[in-house]
Amino acid sequence: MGIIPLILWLIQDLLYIIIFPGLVTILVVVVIIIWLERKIAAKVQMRFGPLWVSKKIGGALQSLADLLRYSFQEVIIPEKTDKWAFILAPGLMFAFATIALIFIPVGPYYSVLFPSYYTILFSLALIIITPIFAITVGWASDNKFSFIGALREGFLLISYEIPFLLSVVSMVIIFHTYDYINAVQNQLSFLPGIILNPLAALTMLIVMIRTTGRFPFDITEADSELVMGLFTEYSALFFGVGMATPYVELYNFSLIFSLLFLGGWWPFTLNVMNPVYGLILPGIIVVVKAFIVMAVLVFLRAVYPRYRLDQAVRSGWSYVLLLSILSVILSVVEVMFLR
Amino acid sequence: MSEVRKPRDPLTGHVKALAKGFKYLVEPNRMTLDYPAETMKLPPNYRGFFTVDDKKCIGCSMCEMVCPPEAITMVPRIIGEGGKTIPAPEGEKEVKGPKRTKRPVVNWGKCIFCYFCVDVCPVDAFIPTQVHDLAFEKDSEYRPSYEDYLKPPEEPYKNSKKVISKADLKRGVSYEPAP
Amino acid sequence: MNIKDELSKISTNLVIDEKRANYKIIIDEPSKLIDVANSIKNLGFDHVVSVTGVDYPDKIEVIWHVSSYSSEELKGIDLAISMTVKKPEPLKQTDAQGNINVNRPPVTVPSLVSVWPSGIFSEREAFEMFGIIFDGHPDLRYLMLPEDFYGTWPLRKDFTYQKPKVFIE
Amino acid sequence: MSEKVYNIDDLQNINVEGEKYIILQIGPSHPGSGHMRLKVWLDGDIIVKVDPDIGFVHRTSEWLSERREWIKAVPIVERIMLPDTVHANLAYVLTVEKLLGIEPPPRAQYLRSLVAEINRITSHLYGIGIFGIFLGSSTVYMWAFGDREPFIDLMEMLTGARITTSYIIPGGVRWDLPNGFKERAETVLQYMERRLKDYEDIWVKNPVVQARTINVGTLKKEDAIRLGVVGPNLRASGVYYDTRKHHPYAAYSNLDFEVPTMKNGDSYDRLLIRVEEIKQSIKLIRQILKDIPEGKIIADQIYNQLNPVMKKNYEEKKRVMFPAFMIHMRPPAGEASAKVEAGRGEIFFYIKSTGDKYPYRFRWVTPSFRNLPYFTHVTVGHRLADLPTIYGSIDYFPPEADR
Repeated sequence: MGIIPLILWLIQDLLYIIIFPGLVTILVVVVIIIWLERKIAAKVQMRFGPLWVSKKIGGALQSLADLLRYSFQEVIIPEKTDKWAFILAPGLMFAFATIALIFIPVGPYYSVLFPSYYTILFSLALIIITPIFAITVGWASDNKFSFIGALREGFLLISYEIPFLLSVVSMVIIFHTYDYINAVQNQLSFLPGIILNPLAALTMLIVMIRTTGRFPFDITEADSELVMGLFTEYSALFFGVGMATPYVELYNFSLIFSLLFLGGWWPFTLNVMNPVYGLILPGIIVVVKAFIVMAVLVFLRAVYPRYRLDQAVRSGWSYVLLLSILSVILSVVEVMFLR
Repeated sequence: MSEVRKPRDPLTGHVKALAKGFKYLVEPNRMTLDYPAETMKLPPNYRGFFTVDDKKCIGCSMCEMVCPPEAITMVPRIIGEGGKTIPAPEGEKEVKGPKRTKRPVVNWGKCIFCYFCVDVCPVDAFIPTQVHDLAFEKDSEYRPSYEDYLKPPEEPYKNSKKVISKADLKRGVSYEPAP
Repeated sequence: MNIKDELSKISTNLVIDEKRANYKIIIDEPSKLIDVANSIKNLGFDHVVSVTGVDYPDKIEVIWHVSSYSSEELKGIDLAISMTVKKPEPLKQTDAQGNINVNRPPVTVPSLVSVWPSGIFSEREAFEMFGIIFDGHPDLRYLMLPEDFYGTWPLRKDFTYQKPKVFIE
Repeated sequence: MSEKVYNIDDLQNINVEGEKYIILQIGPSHPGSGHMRLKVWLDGDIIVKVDPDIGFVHRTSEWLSERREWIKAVPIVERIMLPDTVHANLAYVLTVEKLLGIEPPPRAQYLRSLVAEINRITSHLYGIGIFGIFLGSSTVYMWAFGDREPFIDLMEMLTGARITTSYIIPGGVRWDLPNGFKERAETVLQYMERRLKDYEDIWVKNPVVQARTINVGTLKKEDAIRLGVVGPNLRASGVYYDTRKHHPYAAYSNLDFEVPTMKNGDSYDRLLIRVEEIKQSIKLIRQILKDIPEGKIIADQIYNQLNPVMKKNYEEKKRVMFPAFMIHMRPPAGEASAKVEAGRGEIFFYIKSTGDKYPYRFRWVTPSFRNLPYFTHVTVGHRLADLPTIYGSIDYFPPEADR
């Protein structure tokens, strides 16, 4: 390999990390989704929502201004915390949520750092690691409210993880692949996943609401009893990162949902290996679908109060688990009869 | 009267709640005022900052006596640097003595706008205004001198759109441009 | 049920204000208080509205205002149970700096929490404001004031408010 | 859920020492506490004991009022009960009127009831909104506070102030109905009736709300009576008691209204009863505006003391100014008590006069103070997440309890 291709290769990888699935995209997505959430809630609640930062575009830069504020705030690390865990945990939480994005393709010719036929598995593994750091955050803070928040996170994590995995497994059974791109191509040739297995789609939606802490499952951060839940002791950029992580997770989940259930880049089916037709056009379609899913989920904030912990855990072990098992059975039946 | 409690079945409940939320999402019912780009023109009996009519006031101290937070103090009727008592209003004879030399001054840091002083005044000498949103930069501005107190309060946000509130069947309160 | 007769049976010291449907029972002997209260409760007065004191130069009057939720006839009636206790003489002490500290001892009356549990918070309030120790109260602590107010009894008439000496503007 | 402890003696004897329990200090600077502190002993997720520590906003209203002229207590009692100003004002003035022996004219009585009912609606909406934010529903919070606005506008139109109206004075009221008030009130009432249906869909019958509130924080009828709780909370437990019916004041003896009661006494009933009372208040306001008699709005004893300038103002602007009597009021020696049904419950006033220019003893008890037993008794045995539910459902307002 000559020196020039090596440099190009490195530049391409850097672009991946920084721009496309990477940090810049994440920042834009988080800024937009927070703005969208606040605007949707404001519309239902008879008010304006964020307005005064960049009034001409409806206050869209408000979240950016908040980020700047977090960046310049004083970092306070309480004395009794476990310092390394306290500092590292929010960053790792954010990092794993972001790295998972690398394995989620948005186009038929999307190549990642590690090309693989097991992208579904990789992304799921990384997504599932994230809540462990949430528990670390609660443990490291040495605060009773954070501690209770972490316990709640643990309870919910255990009770909603199995339904989540089962709902994905049922789609894997139908598509007979561990690769998102193959799964999408399967759907393009037949039917979108939400029609093939609506039970799995419903399970996935509920799990998405729960894992990303949207209402009515905003239990770990229930501010009327737990102040700020896990992030009670945090300040400045650490808090900002912690606050942004659920939105990154939300983006991950929405991408997975649109790939597995909404037909990915359907109706775009042109199969050409070209940056525009292979990546940008399908990418736009997938991201738009993901944003619609996110908008639906953040809209729930305007309708629901939150459930209690025991109610959420109970429904997780009963209804949602049942639903996911049924979805697996449905998949098996479909595969037996359709193929 | 007692109502038997019927919990709504969950499916209908969720659907109705979501539908109602969605209805307000596509058909917003905005009630807030874009303050300070729009400001209210308040009704004439609104209790805002007030000042005193120097010609009418007889210096009887009733307002000082009734003031619940003790915000009103009677001061000598003095205006200007030299500390001279200002001349009597036009067409009246200068009267020496306490009767015409005391005047009320309100400490805005204490005033609660109950208007007991305005109502107790036997000659109706207070001039109420509808200005209510003033901010003071300095602590001393809360306690104006008599000369400063006589100036009517300046309305902030002069360039803002003046609106009046109106009861509305659809939105509860609607804001219309003031006449 | 004629409420006037029933009440006069319980106590002879009955002050009646017919116009406002207000009744007041004056108790002269502290030992009788709980018995009277019990018989009033049996009439149907089931909760305490307020417990308070009134401070006089030489005595303190403790008043329980009771009312009824359960009896239809008594719902519109206010009944006050009043008991007066003599205040002990205040003790004056001079400390090392030469300041005179007035030690005003509290007075003691029987508590009616065992009869009407609804008075539990009101009695705590009367304790901290007037220095009335309710004998038999299960949880007689300060309710609103900080503990370092002990002994000042703010609602007694001889309480003087001392401004903090250091004042920072 | 473990067995609930209702006996005060048992409650005091629970041994809460040792490492078994987590002690949470909820408040005073906590989003779910208000200006108070709740010391909570937790066994796992179950509440074992709650000790309410109130007094963080104790404003010594009794002390202040005993050292001021009689009229000056009006703004003081108003500022204690900010969502409920008219009722505090009314209760105090009723007591002073009993001491003075003044009876206000019928039109003033009706105006008092009118403002009181408008205020009751705003108070209940305030309570529903706070309950909403305690359960995490920001929509209901915004809606309820937004829907207070038309009613506060009505108060502003009538009294010249939005919250702290100081509208009721001994002998009558300070302003008469302005022009166009009746039409505006009717529009607002129709709007509110329509909005109550929206509330029903998104809040009252929302399955999540029902799951959170039904059978949570139940206070049985006999316990409610024993603990002496007041207001809508009492009626939610099934006790038929309303000061407006049993100690009629203002124009309530002439008005026709129902007192809704519920059966179960749980948080959901306490939510429903507030909605029901808003409906009753709407009915009452319509009735008052229809029946309101013509006439003076101030008692003759006060009117005769007005000087010519004031009388001119009264005729032209329908505005009652204060004669010097208001400052130098010295009610004859004696004592009086009065009760008023405020939005959160019953206000009780006991005032002793010695014929001096200050009240000798000024005692008042606010509804929130009498609802304190909810914290010590009803929360025990519930989960931590139920504490905000119970707190929100009893519509507790810390500054009001502290006075």
